[in-house]
Amino acid sequence: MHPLLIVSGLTMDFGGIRALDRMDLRILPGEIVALIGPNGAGKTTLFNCLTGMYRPTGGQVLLNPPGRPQRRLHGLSPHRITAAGLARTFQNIRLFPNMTVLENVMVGRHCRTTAKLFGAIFRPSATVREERETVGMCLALLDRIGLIDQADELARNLPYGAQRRLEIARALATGPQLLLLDEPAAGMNPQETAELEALIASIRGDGLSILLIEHDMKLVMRLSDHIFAMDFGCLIAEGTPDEVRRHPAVIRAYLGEETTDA
Amino acid sequence: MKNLPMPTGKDIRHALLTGLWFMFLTFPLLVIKVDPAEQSVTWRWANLVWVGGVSAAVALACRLLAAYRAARVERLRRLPDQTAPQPKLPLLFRPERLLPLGTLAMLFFLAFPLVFSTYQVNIMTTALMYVILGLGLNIVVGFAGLLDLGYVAFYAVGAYTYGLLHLHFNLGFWIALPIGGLLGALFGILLGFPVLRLRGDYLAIVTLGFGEIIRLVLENWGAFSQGPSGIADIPRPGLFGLDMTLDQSLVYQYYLTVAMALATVFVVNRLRHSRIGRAWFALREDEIACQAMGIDKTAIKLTAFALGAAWAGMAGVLFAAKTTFINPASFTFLESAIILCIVVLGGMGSIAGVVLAALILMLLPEYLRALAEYRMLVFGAVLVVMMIVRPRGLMSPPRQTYSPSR
Amino acid sequence: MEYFLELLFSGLTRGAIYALIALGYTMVYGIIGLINFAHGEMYMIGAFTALIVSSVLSIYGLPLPAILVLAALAAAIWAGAYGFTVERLAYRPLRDAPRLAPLISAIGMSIFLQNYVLLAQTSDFVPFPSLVPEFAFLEPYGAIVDSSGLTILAVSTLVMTALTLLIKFTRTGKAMRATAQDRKMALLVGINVDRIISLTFVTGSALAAVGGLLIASHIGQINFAIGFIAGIKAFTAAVLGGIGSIPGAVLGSFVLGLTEAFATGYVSSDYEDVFAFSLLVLILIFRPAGLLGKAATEKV
Amino acid sequence: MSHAQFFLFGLAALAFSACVAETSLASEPIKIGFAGSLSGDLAPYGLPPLKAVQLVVKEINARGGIQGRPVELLVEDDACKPELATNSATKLVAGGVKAVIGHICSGPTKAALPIYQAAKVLVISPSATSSLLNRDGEYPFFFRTIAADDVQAAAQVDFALQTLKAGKIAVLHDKGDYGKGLAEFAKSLIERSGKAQVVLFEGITPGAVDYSAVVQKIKRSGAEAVLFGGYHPEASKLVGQMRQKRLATPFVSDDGVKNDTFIKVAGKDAEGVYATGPADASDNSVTKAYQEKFRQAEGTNPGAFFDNAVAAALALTNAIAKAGSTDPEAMARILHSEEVATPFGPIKFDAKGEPVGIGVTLYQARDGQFVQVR
Repeated sequence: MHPLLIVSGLTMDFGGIRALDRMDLRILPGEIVALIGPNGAGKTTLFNCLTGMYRPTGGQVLLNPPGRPQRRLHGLSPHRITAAGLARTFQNIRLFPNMTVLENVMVGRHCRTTAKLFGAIFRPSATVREERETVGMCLALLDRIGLIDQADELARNLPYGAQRRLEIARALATGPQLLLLDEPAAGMNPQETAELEALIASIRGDGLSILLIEHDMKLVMRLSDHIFAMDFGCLIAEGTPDEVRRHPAVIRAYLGEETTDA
Repeated sequence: MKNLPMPTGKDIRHALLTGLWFMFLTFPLLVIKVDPAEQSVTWRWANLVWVGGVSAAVALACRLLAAYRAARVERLRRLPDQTAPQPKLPLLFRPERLLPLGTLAMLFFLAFPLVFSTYQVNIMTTALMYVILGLGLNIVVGFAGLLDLGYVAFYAVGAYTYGLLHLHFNLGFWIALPIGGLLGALFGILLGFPVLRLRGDYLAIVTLGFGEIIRLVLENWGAFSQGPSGIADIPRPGLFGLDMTLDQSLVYQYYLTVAMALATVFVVNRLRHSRIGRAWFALREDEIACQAMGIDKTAIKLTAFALGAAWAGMAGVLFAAKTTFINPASFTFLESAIILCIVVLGGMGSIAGVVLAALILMLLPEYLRALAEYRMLVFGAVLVVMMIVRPRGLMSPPRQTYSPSR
Repeated sequence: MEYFLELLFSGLTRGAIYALIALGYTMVYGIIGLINFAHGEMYMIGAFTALIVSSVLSIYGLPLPAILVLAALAAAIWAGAYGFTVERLAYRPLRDAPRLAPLISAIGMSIFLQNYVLLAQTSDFVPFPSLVPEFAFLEPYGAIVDSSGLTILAVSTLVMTALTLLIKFTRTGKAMRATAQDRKMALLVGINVDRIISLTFVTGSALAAVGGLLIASHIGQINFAIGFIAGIKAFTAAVLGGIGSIPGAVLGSFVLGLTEAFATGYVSSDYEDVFAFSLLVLILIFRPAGLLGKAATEKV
Repeated sequence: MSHAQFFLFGLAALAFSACVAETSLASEPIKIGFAGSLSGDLAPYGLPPLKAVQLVVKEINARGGIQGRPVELLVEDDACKPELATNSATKLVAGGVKAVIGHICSGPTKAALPIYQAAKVLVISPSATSSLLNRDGEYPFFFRTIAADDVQAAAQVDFALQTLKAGKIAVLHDKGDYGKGLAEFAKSLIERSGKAQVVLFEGITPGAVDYSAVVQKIKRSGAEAVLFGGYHPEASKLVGQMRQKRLATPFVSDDGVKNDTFIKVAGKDAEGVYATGPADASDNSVTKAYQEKFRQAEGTNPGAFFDNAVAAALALTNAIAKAGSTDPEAMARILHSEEVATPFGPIKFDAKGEPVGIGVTLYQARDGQFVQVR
């Protein structure tokens, strides 16, 4: 199978500090891929480079949407990358706090809708239809994450776990090929984590690929098809969950130098 | 007001201390008046007594009020049924009242010239122009969250567009109106480009600088703008070439302004509930997440600047037509500040709030004339007090609901 | 060459004037992130207090140096008191309000204070005595350098150094920096945040007042509106240098002052402000956080 | 009641009361208006004229009014802003005035004139000097009791060329309507005379904290005289800094500077400064009478444009009395044809409403007051 995303030699320098060092990644369609590594390993930096928040110093990011020609993503601005099919959530939740839950999701549809000034002011039937479709689709997404009853609530009034789910729904609304989740389970209780796991699994069921940063190893091991492990900006190991779990470099990175078995 | 708490000893001591503090504070400026040339000093001790007494009384009143409120909240909290005290919306602002209230307001504005004198109509026209300006700036500040302190520049662009088009090409109001709007938008984009990277207060100061630059250029580039002596004899808007007396023309202009204001409310309201409006809100709430949602930050910022400026440009054309004379002195920073006050006081992003705030702030000084020289003093104090009493503005924007299926 | 030196001194004088006011702006901004539009009024109130006190004292026949010291002291004390009161009344209740609410409150305060002084004193310009003595040693250079300009320069340099040291090394300074960085955290580690913010306002206002005295003595006249115009320029300077940074405010002031002086000298004073504001726009385009400001890269 | 409701209610109540107050009409008195800057930073120019007009009106009413009808004065503040001036003008017109004394500044006068014109209200300004006002005589009911800018500029230039014999002249202004207009006239007059050279023509920024850069520029230009168009605050700062930098170049300014405040503020630097102004009227009995009345009422000396406003009020009331009506045509005829005794001596008005008999003279500040030079 053709990989959906090919990252090769991706490098990011901040001044003299190398945060990412020639990273190579491949993500297949429909796959859940996890990115693990200790704090400060460069996982979020990688996310930021992939989604255009940072402009990588070197290397390539290529996207192969099924049935469409390959696209170069590195060097594009964030909104173009989102339009191309990458959507993300943030480690520290970044919802639009003073907009309603529904509106948050509707913003996600921005790059898939087209109404311009004229449409906004005069509301021709095309715009009305587009709006109606947007609302319908977003309500469906809210239903899926169990927030349909809070659709008109302000996002800042939601409990923490719901905010995390809402962020995922918002990212899904952009119609991505690849969903990047930055520590979606952080701060969740076991009940919420279980719900999240089900949600992620069901998203995979839709045929999306998922790239996941997560510290909850049990969750990672259960969900992932493939794991990349990073430390100090470098890839130190990759493989199936089992392979990575046993990989000496990973153990060293997580547990320190001397320890040999986990 | 039953259960008004009795002042305790502590309250009284606090009030007395406040009084003493203000007596100290105002001592040099309010009590002593020197004439350096005559080498004479006047001591106005009476002022000191006044300040002390009034500030102590106000302090006491504020403390009692605060205590009363605290007691009421406490009482409500202890109610058996445990229902949290619903933040009750003031009667006027409940959603179901908006329609009848709006109709009533409409009728009031339509009947206004029939009831009131030309002078009152003229004042109301001015106030309505500020409604337009406030709504325009509301797009930039309230919707998109871009703090603009130089909004008056676009107002000037519009006014001079009409002034100069009339002067050189003898063009009329109705041609100048769209051109003014377009030129305003153009200048908005012109300002928007360099400031795309700037945030918050840096953006504020650059827009302030931009506003000043426009005014200074109009002031100094005499060959272009006739400098400080301005452009006179700009015609009032025409109506199919009809000849109108001054009174008729002022009333006509009033209705024109009402129509413009209505159109502005309509358009701004539509924009607010559109894909573009949501993108602005997203930009205001979180610039980074906004980009991550596939919104082109540059385009959406420029749209906000351009649209906001377009309204200022059209308001400028109206202004030129109304005063028939323009010079750069009308477009100072203070004007930008007042328009910003309208937006913030109204409640950022709230259309009804902005309309109300514009009417209050513009009509207040007019009706405060009774206070004569204390007018601006009171105006300043009112701004401070209103902000403290309602820091989120007079009205908060209504929560948008889209629930056709349910 | 002499012309150049003349313009240089003239620009430095202007810069030093702006710096005295800009320091207060930058301190307040640094600590609570508020553009304190009423800060210019502190400068104006300081100048008026100094005028009143010095006139009364001179009627009682005190010698000039004593008058200068007492007037400066009185100006600093009362302006400080006004700064304290304004913060308590108009800003403290709004500390957790939306960001623009205190800004509007500040604009209202500025209008209020201007009209207060107008009503309490006069709407007209009043002459301000030359409180700074003529230095005899400057006599040979009189065409280029004047003693009041030199005093302003010296005082602003001194004040900047003192402030920088204060903020770097004293306990209070550290508390100020902590409050500026993270108010909640500062509160948690036991800093009396209210007191620190009050102190910042008092210090900033007192500085502006001393500036008011020196500047008024330099230009020889004051009225109730001087604070607003000077305040806007000083604010521009503070932003130019990187708002929140004390050396930045001083650098920005000198850059602004020199630009204006050279623009007037070599181009035309018609466009001095256009030059000043264009420079501001240009610098911010290339350095979006000002000359010495730290570019706050938001963590994603 | 919430706050917002309170405001709404208050506004409505105010609007209502204002409306009621206005509709109560009294047909008896002759209504005349006064409009000018009564607040803001230009208030010092508007308040003395108001006092002057009030004095004249009080006196006339004490004598039993004009032909038995009392004179009622309606006062409006335009803060010297054109946009407010149109409001003031409509309010006066709506209030039924037949004539207006005002406005104080040229810009607002320009903005308000069309409104008065449409309502056929006669206007006499005591202080609007712009030469662009009524240049083509388009406002037949506009008059003023002050010499226009071009007359003043001519006097300044004449003095600089003839008396000071300056070959190089620096012309400065405050970028304002009044100052720049004056400076531009002066510049073109100097250039046309061919006798001197304008070595510097610049606007200084009002309210700036320091003018030393401009002063150095004047010095470098080698100017033998400085002509300044503008008001006294900038003039006193400029002169002060010139003298501080040891620049003794003669300083010639205008009406906006020729007042006691300038001398008070500039102190010893004011000595030797020249300024143009209306011919000295301090010996005139009318002047003395009104100035004395003002002193009795207020305890201070009258300020700027006081005499001009007295002249305007006297001319207007005289015209109403002689015409026997408040018909603008009739009043204008009297103003054009009959001389009236004013603080400046007998004056009347030419076809464009310019005063005949109010000339411009040069003054110099000596020992703390302006004295006539020639």
